[in-house]
Amino acid sequence: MKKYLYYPGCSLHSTGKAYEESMLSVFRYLNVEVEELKDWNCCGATSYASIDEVQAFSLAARNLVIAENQNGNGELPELLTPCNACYLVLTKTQKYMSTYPHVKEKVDQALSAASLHYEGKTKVRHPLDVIANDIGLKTVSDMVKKNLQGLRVACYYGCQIVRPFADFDDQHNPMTMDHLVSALGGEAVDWPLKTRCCSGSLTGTIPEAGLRLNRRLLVEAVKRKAEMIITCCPLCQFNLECFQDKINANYGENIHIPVMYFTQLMGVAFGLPEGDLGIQRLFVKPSWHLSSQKGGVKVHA
Amino acid sequence: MPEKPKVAFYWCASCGGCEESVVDLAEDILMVAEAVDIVFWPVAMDFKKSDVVAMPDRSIVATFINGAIRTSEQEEMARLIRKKSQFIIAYGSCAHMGGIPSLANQFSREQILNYVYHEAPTVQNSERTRPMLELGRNGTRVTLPEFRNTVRKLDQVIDVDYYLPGCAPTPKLLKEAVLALLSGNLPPIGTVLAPDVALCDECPRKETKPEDIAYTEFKRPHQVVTDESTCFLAQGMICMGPATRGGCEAVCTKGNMPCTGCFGPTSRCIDQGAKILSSICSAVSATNEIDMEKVLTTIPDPVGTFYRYGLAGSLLRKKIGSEK
Amino acid sequence: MISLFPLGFVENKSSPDPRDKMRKIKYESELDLKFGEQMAAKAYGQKLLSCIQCGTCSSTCPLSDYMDYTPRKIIAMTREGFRDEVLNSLTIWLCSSCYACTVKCPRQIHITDVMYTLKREAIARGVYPKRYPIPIFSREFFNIVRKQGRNSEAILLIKFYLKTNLFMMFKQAFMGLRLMRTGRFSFKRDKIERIDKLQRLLKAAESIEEVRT
Amino acid sequence: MPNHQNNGNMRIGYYVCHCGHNIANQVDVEALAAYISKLPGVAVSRSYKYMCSDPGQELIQQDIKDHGLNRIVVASCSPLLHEQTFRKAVEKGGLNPYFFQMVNIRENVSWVHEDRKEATQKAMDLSRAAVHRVFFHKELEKKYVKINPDALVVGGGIAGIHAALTLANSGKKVYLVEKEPTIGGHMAQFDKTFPTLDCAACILTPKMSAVKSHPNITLWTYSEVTNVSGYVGNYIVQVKRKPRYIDEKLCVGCLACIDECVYKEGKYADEFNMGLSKRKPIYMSFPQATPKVVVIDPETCIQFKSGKCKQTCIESCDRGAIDLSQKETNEEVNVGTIILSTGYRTFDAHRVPFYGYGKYPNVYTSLEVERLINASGPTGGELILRDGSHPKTVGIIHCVGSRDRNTNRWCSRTCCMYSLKLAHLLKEHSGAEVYNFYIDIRAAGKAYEEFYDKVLEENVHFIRGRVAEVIDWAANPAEEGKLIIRAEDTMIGTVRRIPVDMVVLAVGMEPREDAQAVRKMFNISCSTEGFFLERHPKLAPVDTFTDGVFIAGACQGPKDIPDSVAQAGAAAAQAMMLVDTGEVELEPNTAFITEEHCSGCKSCIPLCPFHAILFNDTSKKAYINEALCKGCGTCVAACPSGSIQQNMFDDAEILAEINGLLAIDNSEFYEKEAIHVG
Amino acid sequence: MSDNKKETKNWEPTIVAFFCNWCTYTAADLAGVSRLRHAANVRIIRVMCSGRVDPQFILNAYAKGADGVLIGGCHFGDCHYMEGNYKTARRFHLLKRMLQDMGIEEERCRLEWISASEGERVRTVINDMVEKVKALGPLRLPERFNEWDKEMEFIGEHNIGEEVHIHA
Repeated sequence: MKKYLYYPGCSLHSTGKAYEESMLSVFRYLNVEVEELKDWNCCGATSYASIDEVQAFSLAARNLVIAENQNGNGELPELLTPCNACYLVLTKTQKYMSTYPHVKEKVDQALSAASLHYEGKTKVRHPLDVIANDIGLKTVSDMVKKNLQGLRVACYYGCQIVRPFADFDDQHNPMTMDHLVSALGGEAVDWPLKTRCCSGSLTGTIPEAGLRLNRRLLVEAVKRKAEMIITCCPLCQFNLECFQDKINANYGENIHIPVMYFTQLMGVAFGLPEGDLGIQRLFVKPSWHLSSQKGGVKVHA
Repeated sequence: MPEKPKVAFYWCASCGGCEESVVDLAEDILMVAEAVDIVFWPVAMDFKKSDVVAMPDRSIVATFINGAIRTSEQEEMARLIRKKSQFIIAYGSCAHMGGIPSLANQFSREQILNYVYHEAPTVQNSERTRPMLELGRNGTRVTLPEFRNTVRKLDQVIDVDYYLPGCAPTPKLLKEAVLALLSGNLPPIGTVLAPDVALCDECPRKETKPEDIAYTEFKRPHQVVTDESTCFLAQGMICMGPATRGGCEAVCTKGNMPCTGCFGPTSRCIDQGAKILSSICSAVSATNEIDMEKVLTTIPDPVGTFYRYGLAGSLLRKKIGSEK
Repeated sequence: MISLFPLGFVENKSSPDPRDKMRKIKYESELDLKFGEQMAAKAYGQKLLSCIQCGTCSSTCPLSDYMDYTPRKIIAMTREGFRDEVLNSLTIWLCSSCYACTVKCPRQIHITDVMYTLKREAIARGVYPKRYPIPIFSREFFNIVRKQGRNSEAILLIKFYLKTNLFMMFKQAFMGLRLMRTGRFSFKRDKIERIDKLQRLLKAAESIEEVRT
Repeated sequence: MPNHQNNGNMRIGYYVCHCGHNIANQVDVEALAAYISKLPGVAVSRSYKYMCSDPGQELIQQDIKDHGLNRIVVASCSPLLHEQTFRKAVEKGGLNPYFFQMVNIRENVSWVHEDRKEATQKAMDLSRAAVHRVFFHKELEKKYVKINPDALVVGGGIAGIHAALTLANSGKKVYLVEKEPTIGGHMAQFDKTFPTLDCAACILTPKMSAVKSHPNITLWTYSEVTNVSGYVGNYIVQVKRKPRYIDEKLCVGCLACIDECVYKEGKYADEFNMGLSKRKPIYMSFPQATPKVVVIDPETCIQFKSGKCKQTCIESCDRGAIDLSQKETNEEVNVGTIILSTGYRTFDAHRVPFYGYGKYPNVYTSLEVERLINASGPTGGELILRDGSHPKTVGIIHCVGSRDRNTNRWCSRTCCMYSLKLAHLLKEHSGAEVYNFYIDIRAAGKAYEEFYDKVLEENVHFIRGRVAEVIDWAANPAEEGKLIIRAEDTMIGTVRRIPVDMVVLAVGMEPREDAQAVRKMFNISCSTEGFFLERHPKLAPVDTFTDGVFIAGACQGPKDIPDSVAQAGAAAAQAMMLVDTGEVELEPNTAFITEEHCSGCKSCIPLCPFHAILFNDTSKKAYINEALCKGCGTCVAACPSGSIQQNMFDDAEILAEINGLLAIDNSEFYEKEAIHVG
Repeated sequence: MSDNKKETKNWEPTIVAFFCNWCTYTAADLAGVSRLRHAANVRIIRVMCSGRVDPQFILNAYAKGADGVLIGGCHFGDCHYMEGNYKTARRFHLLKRMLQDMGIEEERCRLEWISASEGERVRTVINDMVEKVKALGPLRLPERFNEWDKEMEFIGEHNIGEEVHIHA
């Protein structure tokens, strides 16, 4: 198996810690080598582009250049980017640099000030893409130890993973995570909101708007009898999980649904210890018990 | 010697002209009298109803009934005669189509009685008497036939076998009919015993009708000095000839009067008035509504003009609203 | 009802509903006729001009209910040079960059980039709604990253609330504590090793004029 | 009363079509079939999903064989759609095709009535009427007439040119009649054509010269059709040829006469340039005019007006082609088919005074702008306005005289596209800022939307809103000296005042002023708006209700060049199809007079507009020339003695239909009508 | 008459229409294609030209139970047979007067010029006419004929020569 470089992004070192822990555990279990990108910097996220576009692209480009340099063996570097926002910013930077010569010209100019040279060889990969397409769902399925049979899971992709630059899934109706849930033995809930915006940073800045967007997602998931939501983005996970109390208080809902990273759920199915998966970091903790009839696990909030 | 065929004549609502026309046979009447045995003819011979009642059913070979059916008595007699006769011949326009009497179908019985007994300018009737159906006095009971609300042609009351059209039928047609009866060489039941071609065919004025006629005004005979040889239609007068069965020998047009339609329509038409209306109006010269109106108002009484002899036999029969 | 404008932000004091400000006649001389083309150039090509005003962007936008002008209208106004209205609008700041409009636009207009462009233009011209929380949030994010090379979420939020709404911070304090308890929130500044080099890079980038087609 | 034929052994087959759900949803077809099966004379009564399908038709044929049917009634769609289909099916089944009656229970019933019970009742009534009617159907013979292979094309615009060339190339002789001195029509006036921006003259003039030189085409310009008689396959057409005072055979188009005219400069408004330039009394519309022959306008020529001209033109012509004594001539031609391609006229912008046309010199109609930007136009293609200025801003107002109940209700279809084209060309010519004011952009042709996209990206302004007015009073200094266009920008939601230097009115397309006269002459119909009416809007778009007369181009409705050409090709193909068939089948619905019934009253004779009724002077009876009879039945209705009858529409047939419609108690009806069924 | 028509309460008029093939019948087809819903009381008979409509047909329709008759033809100048519609109009003028003389209201007989493109007009005319005829009530001539003939029933052969019934 080849080696993947790993770009955590700022969130996986704080609110999204569990994502990092579970992802690394799962990759270890799957015998995939992952090496953190040295001295990576913030991708710029959505905010940076609002202030200065050239700086925003340069920030992102620096990480891509570092990846190119870190992978000394001549192989094309593949940069594992679990955060959706980082993933979008990095892919967008690549795309624009290759599509618009003037973008590349200006970013190159900025990079050269830091003695960096951009080649554009780095392949930005999302762990979901790697698991589904490099490792393969068959392998995943074979390695399941605790079948999740009967577990109803709503897969939340968020907006930025498939829009507009990713190419590993359908922009309007992504299915990778749903297939993954099936491979783990669970049941993916048909849920039309899987790519609808969770409101991003608006929960913090304009909660009146942000929480409403958030609430719609949660209410619909519950209505469709999902027992848990899994996500592939630290901000989405944070938004969906941490505001449930507030939404309940503000809007008179009664929502208590675990929101986990897909890697956490994989870890559970693989039978990995909860501590390795950051389960203890969740606000809404799922409780598991074996379902004798189905031979799988059940989850309770 | 074999018994002579029995023949009868009867008279319903009519002017009596038809009875006269029998006499118009002139000397031929002798031939008829020779060949047949007239068993019932109220206008000429004294018979009572009881005589007819006494006759065996179908004992009369043919009865010629003229006149429309207006009263209960006429209805009653028609039925009685029907029972006693093998053939019924509707004789003349009134029996054939309702005739002039059926123009009364534009009015109700009440309107008619009211006019005749009260309103007419020549009537003086201060007690406002009306004929009564029955009057009982001193142990005697006098009855009168009922005046029906609707005038009917004969075949609206009883089955009719043949029709002799005309007001009145010509002696020629009568003679031919009698001869046919005598010979037993009879046409199909329901036949009108006259040629099935319109009058123009035999009208001496036929040649004078132009091919490109277009009416701009209609005149009534009293309004113009009629040319004695020109087609009346060409002179702007309504002549029913084109829509009327021939066979009358064009007596009217020869007498300088336009045809008024007494022979009725040909077998191919079901409503004589509608047909002549269609034909005449089609050739009105106007091409806009106002002009059409202008030309056509010169026909003041379409019903009286086009249905003079046949309102009872027309498709509409009677004015709606004149029932009561 | 909780106000959408938490800081008591009212754009035009004389008219309480900002939408009403369009209810007047507009003279061409009041417009910036070059604005449309300029923005089109900054937002990746002439596609902005090819907008057919179908409204797909507005109807697909999860936030259009909270906007003063729908995205469609922003584009129409941008094209036609309604510069002040556009740059002062809340719409551009409410865009959460979800890219839903961009992938659905039948003319393939990069609407999210248009919004970025307009945000930057508003900041550059100093006409953005200054007390509206989002530009402040962006600015704080920008500052932290420039300083550390990475973002520290806890610090960003504290700074943001300090500058906007202290009351909100107290309201959020419980969640902050929970996050800290679960090890997801830390006031430790995450800083990259070669921050000097990064800052040189950003400085260089800063001096480079904005990208145009 | 009418006589009854074949009453003794009437065996009627009745078929009701479901038409998928089209009929079956509204009409209880099973109940209908069951009801009809009980009527006297009905031997078979069925319902079937699609009667017009092959299996449907075969069903009839099989039943004719198996059940010895001798009359067929099909209740389905309009007879205008499928009567021929079923007649053919009946004929194939071995019956005379006229032993058939169709009942329209789709257009007349299921599509227009909501209540299923009512619809079913009506379908029963109509079907019963048809069953009554077929009793009286007679065996008829099909009628055929030979087709003259020559064709007439009226109107020499692009549609007429294309139709004429198509026919001529297939070996048919064509007469092309054009009213103007040259062919080319409106297209010849255009600058470039959307969406490809081909130069109109470059693609049109080769076709014009092909017409002129084609051995199969007789080209009569400056001519008009004055009378048409005859019928499909055999039309007789009178053509008036106006004198152009030039011998067409001698003139070589050197134009020396124009140079030598006593007028040194043009004095009269040049029609071809929409009055934007002046011409002399002797002129040629444009350099590529076809035929390349000058024309003298007697209205403006001094010699014709006063007789006191030096006649320098005559001297200048070394071929002696000028002949002021020319008189109008008349030609008569026999043709089998006629294609009308008489075109359109543009909306008169004076009718919307609030747009300032005729008041402000810088307000132009689109057709004027075509000439204005044309390289061979009055300004050599330079965009110089009437006041001598060059515009910096231009406003193009769409839908002038279109989509407006006050003027014309219809969409003129071409204006959006030519406005886009003019926007592009005006911007290209002058670099001006161009505003389009539109209600909707209708760019539905091939590559049209792409053209729109391109013009959008050229930063042409598109303001969705109908212009209220064009005015010249300034509300601020920036508006001084400009024309102000006031419109609501409905996309932004504000009223805007936009000052411009030039206004272009995208005028719509209208029927020509003589459309009514032309349609009467050719005996065709017009739709309400006045365009020639096609036989069927979808399935017979170039046919008319008069057999042998076809329509092409904008005389049928607003149309752009590709559509006109396509339609012209289609019309030519329809004409060729008729010609190649050699003969045409006519409906045998002619009237006839039974001689022994006719009294010779002549009532019918003046009623026939086709002079088909004649009087036999020997027998003194009228008779009908079957070849001339068109089968309207007016004389039948008017014959006072019922002696004229009509095939397919006999009194007996129609009366039976009426009686059938109204007869609720059938036994009574049959008794009364004395129809005895075996 | 079907049962529901016998009761005046639920009575629906029956209108017989004669539509010319080229204009009005085509317009009715157009109304169909355009799904223009309208009253179901009209029964259309197709003729080639309104000029074919013999006044006999109209009278016969009334006599057989029609409550109204509608004739549809081309507008003046539009006749496919050049002038058939003029003849229709002229006949109609006098016929209408004659019908009034016979007690048939003018709303029961209607002539309309409807061109092939006027599908909408077919609907308006039909709905309007149905409404007007409804307001007039049933004409039902066949029933009237029966009613008129009832006065004859009082005389039967049994009472010949006996006595005469007296009615008020």
